[in-house]
Amino acid sequence: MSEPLLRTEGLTRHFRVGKLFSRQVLHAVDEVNFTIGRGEIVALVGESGSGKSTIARLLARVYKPTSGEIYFEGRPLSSIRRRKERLAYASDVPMVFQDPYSSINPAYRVSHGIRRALRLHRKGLGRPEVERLLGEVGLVPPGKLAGKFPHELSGGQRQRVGFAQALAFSPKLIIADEPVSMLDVSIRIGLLNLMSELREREGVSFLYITHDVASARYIADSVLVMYAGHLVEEGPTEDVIQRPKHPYTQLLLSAVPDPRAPLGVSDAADVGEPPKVVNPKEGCRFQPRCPYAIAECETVTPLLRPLGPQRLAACHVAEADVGEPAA
Amino acid sequence: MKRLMTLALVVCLAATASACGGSKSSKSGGKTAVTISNEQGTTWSCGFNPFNSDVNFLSFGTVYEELTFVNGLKSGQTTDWLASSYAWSNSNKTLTVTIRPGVKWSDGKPLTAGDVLFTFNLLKKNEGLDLNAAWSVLKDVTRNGNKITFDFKGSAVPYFYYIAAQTPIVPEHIWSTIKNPVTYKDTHPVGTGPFKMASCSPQVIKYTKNAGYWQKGKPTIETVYYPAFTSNDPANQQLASGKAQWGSQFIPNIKSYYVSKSADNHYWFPPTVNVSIFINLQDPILKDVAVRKAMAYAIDRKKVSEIGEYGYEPPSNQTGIVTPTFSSWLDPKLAHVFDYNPQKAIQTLQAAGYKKKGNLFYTPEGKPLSFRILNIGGYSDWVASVQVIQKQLAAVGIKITPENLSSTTYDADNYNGKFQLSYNGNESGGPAPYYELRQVLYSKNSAPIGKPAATNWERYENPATDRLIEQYASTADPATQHGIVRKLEQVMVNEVPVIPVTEGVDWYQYNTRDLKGWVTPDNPYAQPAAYVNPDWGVVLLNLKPKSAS
Amino acid sequence: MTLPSAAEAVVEPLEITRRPGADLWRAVAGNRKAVAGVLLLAFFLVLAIFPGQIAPYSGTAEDFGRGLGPSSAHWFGTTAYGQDVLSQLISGTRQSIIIAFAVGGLATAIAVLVGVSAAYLGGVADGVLSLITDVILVIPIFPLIIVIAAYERNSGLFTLVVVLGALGWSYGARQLRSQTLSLRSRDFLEAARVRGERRFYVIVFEIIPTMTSLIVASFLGAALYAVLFAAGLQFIGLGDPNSQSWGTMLYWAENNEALGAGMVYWAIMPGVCVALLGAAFALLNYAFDEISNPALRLRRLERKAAQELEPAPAVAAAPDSEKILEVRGLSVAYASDDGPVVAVDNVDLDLRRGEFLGIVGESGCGKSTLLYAIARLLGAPLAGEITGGQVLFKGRNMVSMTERELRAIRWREYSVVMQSAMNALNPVLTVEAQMRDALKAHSDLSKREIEKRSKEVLRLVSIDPVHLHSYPHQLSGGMRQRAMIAMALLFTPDLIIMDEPTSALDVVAQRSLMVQIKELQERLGFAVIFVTHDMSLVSHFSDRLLVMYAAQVAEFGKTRQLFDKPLHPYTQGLLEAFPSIRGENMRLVGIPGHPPDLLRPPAGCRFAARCPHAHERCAIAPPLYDVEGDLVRCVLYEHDREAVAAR
Amino acid sequence: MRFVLRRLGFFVVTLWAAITLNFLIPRLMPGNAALSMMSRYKGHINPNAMHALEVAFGIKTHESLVHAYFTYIGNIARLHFGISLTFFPDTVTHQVLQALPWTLALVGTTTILAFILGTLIGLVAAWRRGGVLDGVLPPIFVITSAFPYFWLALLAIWLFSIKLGWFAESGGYDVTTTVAWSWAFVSDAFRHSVLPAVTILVTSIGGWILTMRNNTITVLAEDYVRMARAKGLSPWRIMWHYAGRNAILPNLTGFAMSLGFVVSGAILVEFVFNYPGVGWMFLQSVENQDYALMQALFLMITVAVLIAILAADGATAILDPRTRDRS
Repeated sequence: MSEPLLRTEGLTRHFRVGKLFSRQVLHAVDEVNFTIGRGEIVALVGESGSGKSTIARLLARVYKPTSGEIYFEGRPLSSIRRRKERLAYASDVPMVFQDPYSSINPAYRVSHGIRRALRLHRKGLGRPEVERLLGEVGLVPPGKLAGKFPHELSGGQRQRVGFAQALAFSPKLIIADEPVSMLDVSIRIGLLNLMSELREREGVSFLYITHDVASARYIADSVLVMYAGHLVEEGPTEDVIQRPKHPYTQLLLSAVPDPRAPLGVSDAADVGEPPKVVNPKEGCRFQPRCPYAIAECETVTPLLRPLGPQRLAACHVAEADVGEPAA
Repeated sequence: MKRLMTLALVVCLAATASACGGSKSSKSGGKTAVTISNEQGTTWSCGFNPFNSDVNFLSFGTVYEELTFVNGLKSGQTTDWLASSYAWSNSNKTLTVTIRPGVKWSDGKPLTAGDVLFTFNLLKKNEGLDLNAAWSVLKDVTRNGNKITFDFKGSAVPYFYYIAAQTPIVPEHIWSTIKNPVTYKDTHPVGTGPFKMASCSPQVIKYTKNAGYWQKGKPTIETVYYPAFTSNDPANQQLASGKAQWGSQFIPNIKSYYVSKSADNHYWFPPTVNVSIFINLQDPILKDVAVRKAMAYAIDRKKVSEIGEYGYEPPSNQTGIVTPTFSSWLDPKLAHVFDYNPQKAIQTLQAAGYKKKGNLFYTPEGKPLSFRILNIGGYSDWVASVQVIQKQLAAVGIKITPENLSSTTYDADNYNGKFQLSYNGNESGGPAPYYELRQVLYSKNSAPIGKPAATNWERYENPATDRLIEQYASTADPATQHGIVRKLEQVMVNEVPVIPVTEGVDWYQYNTRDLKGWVTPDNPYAQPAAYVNPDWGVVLLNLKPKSAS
Repeated sequence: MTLPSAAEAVVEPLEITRRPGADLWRAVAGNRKAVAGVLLLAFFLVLAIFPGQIAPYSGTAEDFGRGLGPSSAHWFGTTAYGQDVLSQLISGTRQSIIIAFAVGGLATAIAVLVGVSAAYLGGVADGVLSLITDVILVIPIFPLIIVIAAYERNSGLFTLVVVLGALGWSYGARQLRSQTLSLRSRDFLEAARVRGERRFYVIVFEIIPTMTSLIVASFLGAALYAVLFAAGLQFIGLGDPNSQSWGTMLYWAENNEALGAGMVYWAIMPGVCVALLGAAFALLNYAFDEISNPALRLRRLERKAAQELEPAPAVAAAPDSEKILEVRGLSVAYASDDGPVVAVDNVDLDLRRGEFLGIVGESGCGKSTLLYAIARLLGAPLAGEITGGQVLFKGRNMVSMTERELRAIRWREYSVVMQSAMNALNPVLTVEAQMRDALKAHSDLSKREIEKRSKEVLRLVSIDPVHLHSYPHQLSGGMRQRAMIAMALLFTPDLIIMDEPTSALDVVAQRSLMVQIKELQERLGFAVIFVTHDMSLVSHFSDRLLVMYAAQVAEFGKTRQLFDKPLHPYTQGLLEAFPSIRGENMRLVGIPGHPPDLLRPPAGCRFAARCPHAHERCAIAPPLYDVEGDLVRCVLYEHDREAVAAR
Repeated sequence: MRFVLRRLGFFVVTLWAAITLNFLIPRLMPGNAALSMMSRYKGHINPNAMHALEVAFGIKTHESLVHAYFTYIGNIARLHFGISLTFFPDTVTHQVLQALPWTLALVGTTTILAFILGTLIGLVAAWRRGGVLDGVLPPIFVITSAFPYFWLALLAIWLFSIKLGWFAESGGYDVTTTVAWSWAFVSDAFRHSVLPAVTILVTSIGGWILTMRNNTITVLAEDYVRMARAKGLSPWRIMWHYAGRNAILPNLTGFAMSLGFVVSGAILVEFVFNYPGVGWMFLQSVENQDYALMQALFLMITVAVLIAILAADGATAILDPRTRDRS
């Protein structure tokens, strides 16, 4: 298999926290490995504080990794030195932000971000390209919308502008950090559909970061589940949703309200929350909440291990699919 | 909320109204009290060291006294004071004074010649106390019974003023115990004077009558209040409202502001000294006497006096003799040489080779007659005066630009000669015109540019003039003295080292409702400004309640 | 299209979602203080620019007679030097205006540079720059200026401007810094960085343009301070007494005893000018505060609307003891700049004892407003007013009750749980103090009893009672939310009104809290009105569900029935919009378009524009139809059923 | 900890900056004290007395700047401020201590009063939004706060003491009153302080009203205030503990910082009213080139503001538990 579009190797990011003399370190992201293929939509799922936004910012080069490496088309990002290279990468991997109300500069017309992106990365393209991009994300008529100010648009329209800005780079991978979570339910689907369409039409890959497992299932090819800075499970979306291996994934799925499914009040009485991972000790980070925890969980950090075709989970007790040997 | 506030205000008003009434009644009761209103720009430090230039005006004259009183308004007429007599000898190189018997310090101890001797030796030992630099001319001071003999290095007639009239005598029995008399505060001064310092706060000093004063039956004033005023305004208001009886300051619009307020309000501003344009004689253009003369012609001193000074400070004349105070010294022929004459100013400049281009005269080298003139921003009357002068000079083709400075910067520039023109004047001259002329013309009062000159800021130096000044010191004969002063007047007129513009006056306002015995033009027994010492003590000594016969 | 609704525009925290500076003129023109400020400033600007044309005489001419009173030739008399006061005032305007604008400009430029750079660069640069800012702020400026003015030769206009400007920027810098700090986390800046913009570009072209109003405020503040300080300096004689300015006039007035000598105008008028110019800046600043912070503006509904309020019936006819709450024809309107916005339009609902009623709808549909109208909690920031209808709580009409009457039943009989406990709990009081406040307001419990009860309710929501002494910020998000629910249970009320109490939580915590609420409800028997935008959330918990769309009830019926057989196209669309987690993963379409603007709602069916079944009948506003106990507002059911409500 | 350290650093640096500024200013000025003294005694002093003056004032003209700087800092550390030239031979300390009570009593009290009153009015105005108080007071005081202080003072003197004779026009007390803790003196001093106090109040209260009003309006929009209403708390309790306490927090530091401005105001107050405090004393020290006094006053003002800020920090910590945890 050829080199994937993007690959991380032991990606780790720590933050110093607390007071001046304390040596407290928050392990936001620890030893995370994943790959994103060309034209693939990968969902990164987890609760707030699990480290998924940190990964987005590591990929966008907002943060530098504490250790580990990100390879984009086989090239390590740490080798980027010059502004030109930085711009080239920025253009290949743009980002769409969570809050459409804060991701567009209110002082400018909505076309501002697109124009700037074009100016920086695709010189010589003018208004026609701006309008094409706006049309591409379903903002019609583009000519009229380009001249509006952000406060004149609805949330859904703004988020479409966010996608148009990303598209302006003619990107290879768009990092979409919770792009629909602030939007009304009735509007969400439209944007999820837009992502699928863009993948089809433009061949762009997406890293779709979300806490909404259902929406991940809706569009993603594969899913990564994060808990407390660790990647705890990964695999093809449908497979993971139907047969979750990691107890956390199971908990997460059971918590999703689904009006179409029968009521199961009894199955979730968990009151725990994902911990802030400050100066962590060895051991499974989900162990305190885990109904299946064994002694080993307290002392040995489980590593991702294969539990089925393309299925990985970091759990001591999770069992491999019956009849399907670990690959 | 609103109601509460209104209520508070009402209560407040009621309280103050009663307080106000109370203070008024107490005021009318104290008829033998005098309140002085004289803006000093400071609060009292409650030090009374008579050798401290900063506070001596608060003790010298009232608490401490001099050997002989010299009246500056009567060309130096002397009155025996702590000395009952004095005599010059040894071709005016030796002065002998006899100390008055029966004088007591306010603590009851008698005044002796020993105290006088001690006082002068104190000055010798402590240069910082010798504000009049007595020991720069003195050789020796000795005592012989109740006589004190001053031996001078040379003839020293004019120095009599400093030795006998300007040196306060302090009690040996107190001052001999003081370790450092220079930094001695003297919070409870013991003197021979008519008043005792009764209490002092930063805001007001209260003097009370010295019951055992040596001039029998005096003083008749029981109490003197000397409040500290940090600005002119409130001091003027005190006078206008009649709360203060004796004022010593500039009051603008005095007729409407003060005199019209009461028939008992009067003022008299006796001139004592000149306010002049000092001309830097080392300036390449200004050292040409023609330019200076042209300026002297071009200034309408009368108008400056009227507009800038409300007419309070009369116009000067170029001789430097202050009239009418020293009119007897004035050479009438010289007095009008530089009367206002703009035509003559222009002619003078043209004759000296200056060319007028546009509105301005230029030197033959092509430099404009454009000068900066220093002034003090805080002296509004001076600022206004210079504005008038500016217009008058502009009319003949000389441009001056005022530079209004803070007094410190201004002084530093004046002393160091860093100016072209400067509107300036000595606060006082002396009991005769000689003193001011010496300040302005004597080369020993000058210094190189960059070094502080004491009073000769324009840097005038002429050996012939110096000789005249020194000659004066050796004669006590009035006729000879007058002759020398007339020659100095000629120097002033011929060389125009400075241009006297207006005459500085003693600011003096007085209220005759309850008090009589004030200094008046008819009876100028002392300089009447409260800030002139020791004269203010003499004034207080002569005040009487009107009810007294 | 504007924001989801005008109602929400009111609660927006900062100007950030609207374009700063946009509609500035409109905003200024609509603000009386701003208009006064602008007019005053314009007046002085004209005087400053054309003094020669306006002034009757030259300001320096001295030939009019000294100290004259006002006359037709000299409106404000003459000075002690015989100058015309009016002409002096006019020619003195220029200097004050120059000082104001030059100092304002200089100080603002420095403030922007320092404040924005400090916040944006962060780290050491921020440390150093903020330190300098604070030091300059602390060092007493006026004394320093006095010192400098006293010793600077020719302390003329230039010196004055430089010194005032160089020392007067710190306050603005501080504010700009904190504003930039709050902007720093804004995604559009990160977007700019991610796209590869240079730092300089980000500061100058991305940050600064968004802070127009603060920069204007900083300018106005500095200008005001410059005018006052300069006048003060000139007044005490530290300016150039030859210059023509108001401060100099005051200096001359003071030195010539203008007031004492009766030349009153000479002393008063320059001060009036300084005060008026200062007032112009102060008013503009005041107005700008209001313009940039909409919360400060007080909008009033037309009184007419309130007069339509129906008189409350004495007692509701035969109150149904089972019905704890009956809402009849409730309408709520907000005042907005463009007119009243009806956020709740003629809503009826009822609630039985122990029932769990869900209210769902998109943001801006009026569901929260309905909730707060029922609880009688409308007021800032939701400055809405009930314009009609009744809220019968246990038979009493809450709409006509006074605050005092309401206070008696609040919390004892019904309590409220809000969306974010972080905001709903007072940050400066402990949980215990806040519980005590509630208990003391409605009971005479002793100290010990209060503590006992507080611990009890915390245990009910499985919080360790040690947290009683914690401040809200010390608790985790889930705990805060549960603490708030505990607080609502203090008196075991009959009704708890919940406004999206779980939406700030993660999905797992959300689930567990919902389960807990349901358990408590079953155990304690209180009724719940639960508002949420996520209808799947309440699918298993609520007995009945009310779907709101554009301020109206769209559908109201039993939860299961509604999920199984949604009637209203909007409900159908909503259900279609949820990707399923367990069912078939099919392609969904959602609901196209967006809700109507409530300021100008469409005349007919409000959903018509987005409705796949729309036809011409939808041009007439449909009433509610009763379809097998399920109420639905759609013309599709017109032939089957009879309308239950007029519209 | 970090917070405390930062604060401490701020104090040290500010103090150092003030001290150094203090040191430099007089040295950048022309002339020296002896010249200055001579100017006050024009002609009264024989030219040769110059040297005597220099001796008396202990003026050292030949000292290196660095040496002088360290001597100066050493003296300040030991609170030796030297001898005042204006009040020679009195010490600066003594003079300042004499003037300080007047300023503290007048300006200090008035400022605190203005803060308290302004805050109360602001709170009530916001609470009774749109009421009479809210409609009248804030706009009026916003305009009065733009008045030049000295001018208002002049008008007040003219109207209330010259024309109406209600109040004393100048000074701290009547010159015929004995300074003592007697009713006569205290009432007299109070009578003299009414006009200056009212003028300070009128010109400074507007800012407090406005900021407090705006803060309160913002706070009133907070959920916790609505929650307090929902709880049925008494309006009194809500106004103080829920609205007021939160709204005042941002004002505390502002108040401390404003003290510097207050002292600035005091200079003009005391100038116009001839009030025997430190404000005019400062003006005088500047005029007389009394470095020692000027430096001490300048330093005192700075330190006073710093102490006020410290107090404000303390008050904030007491009122706001969040800052406590942060520090």
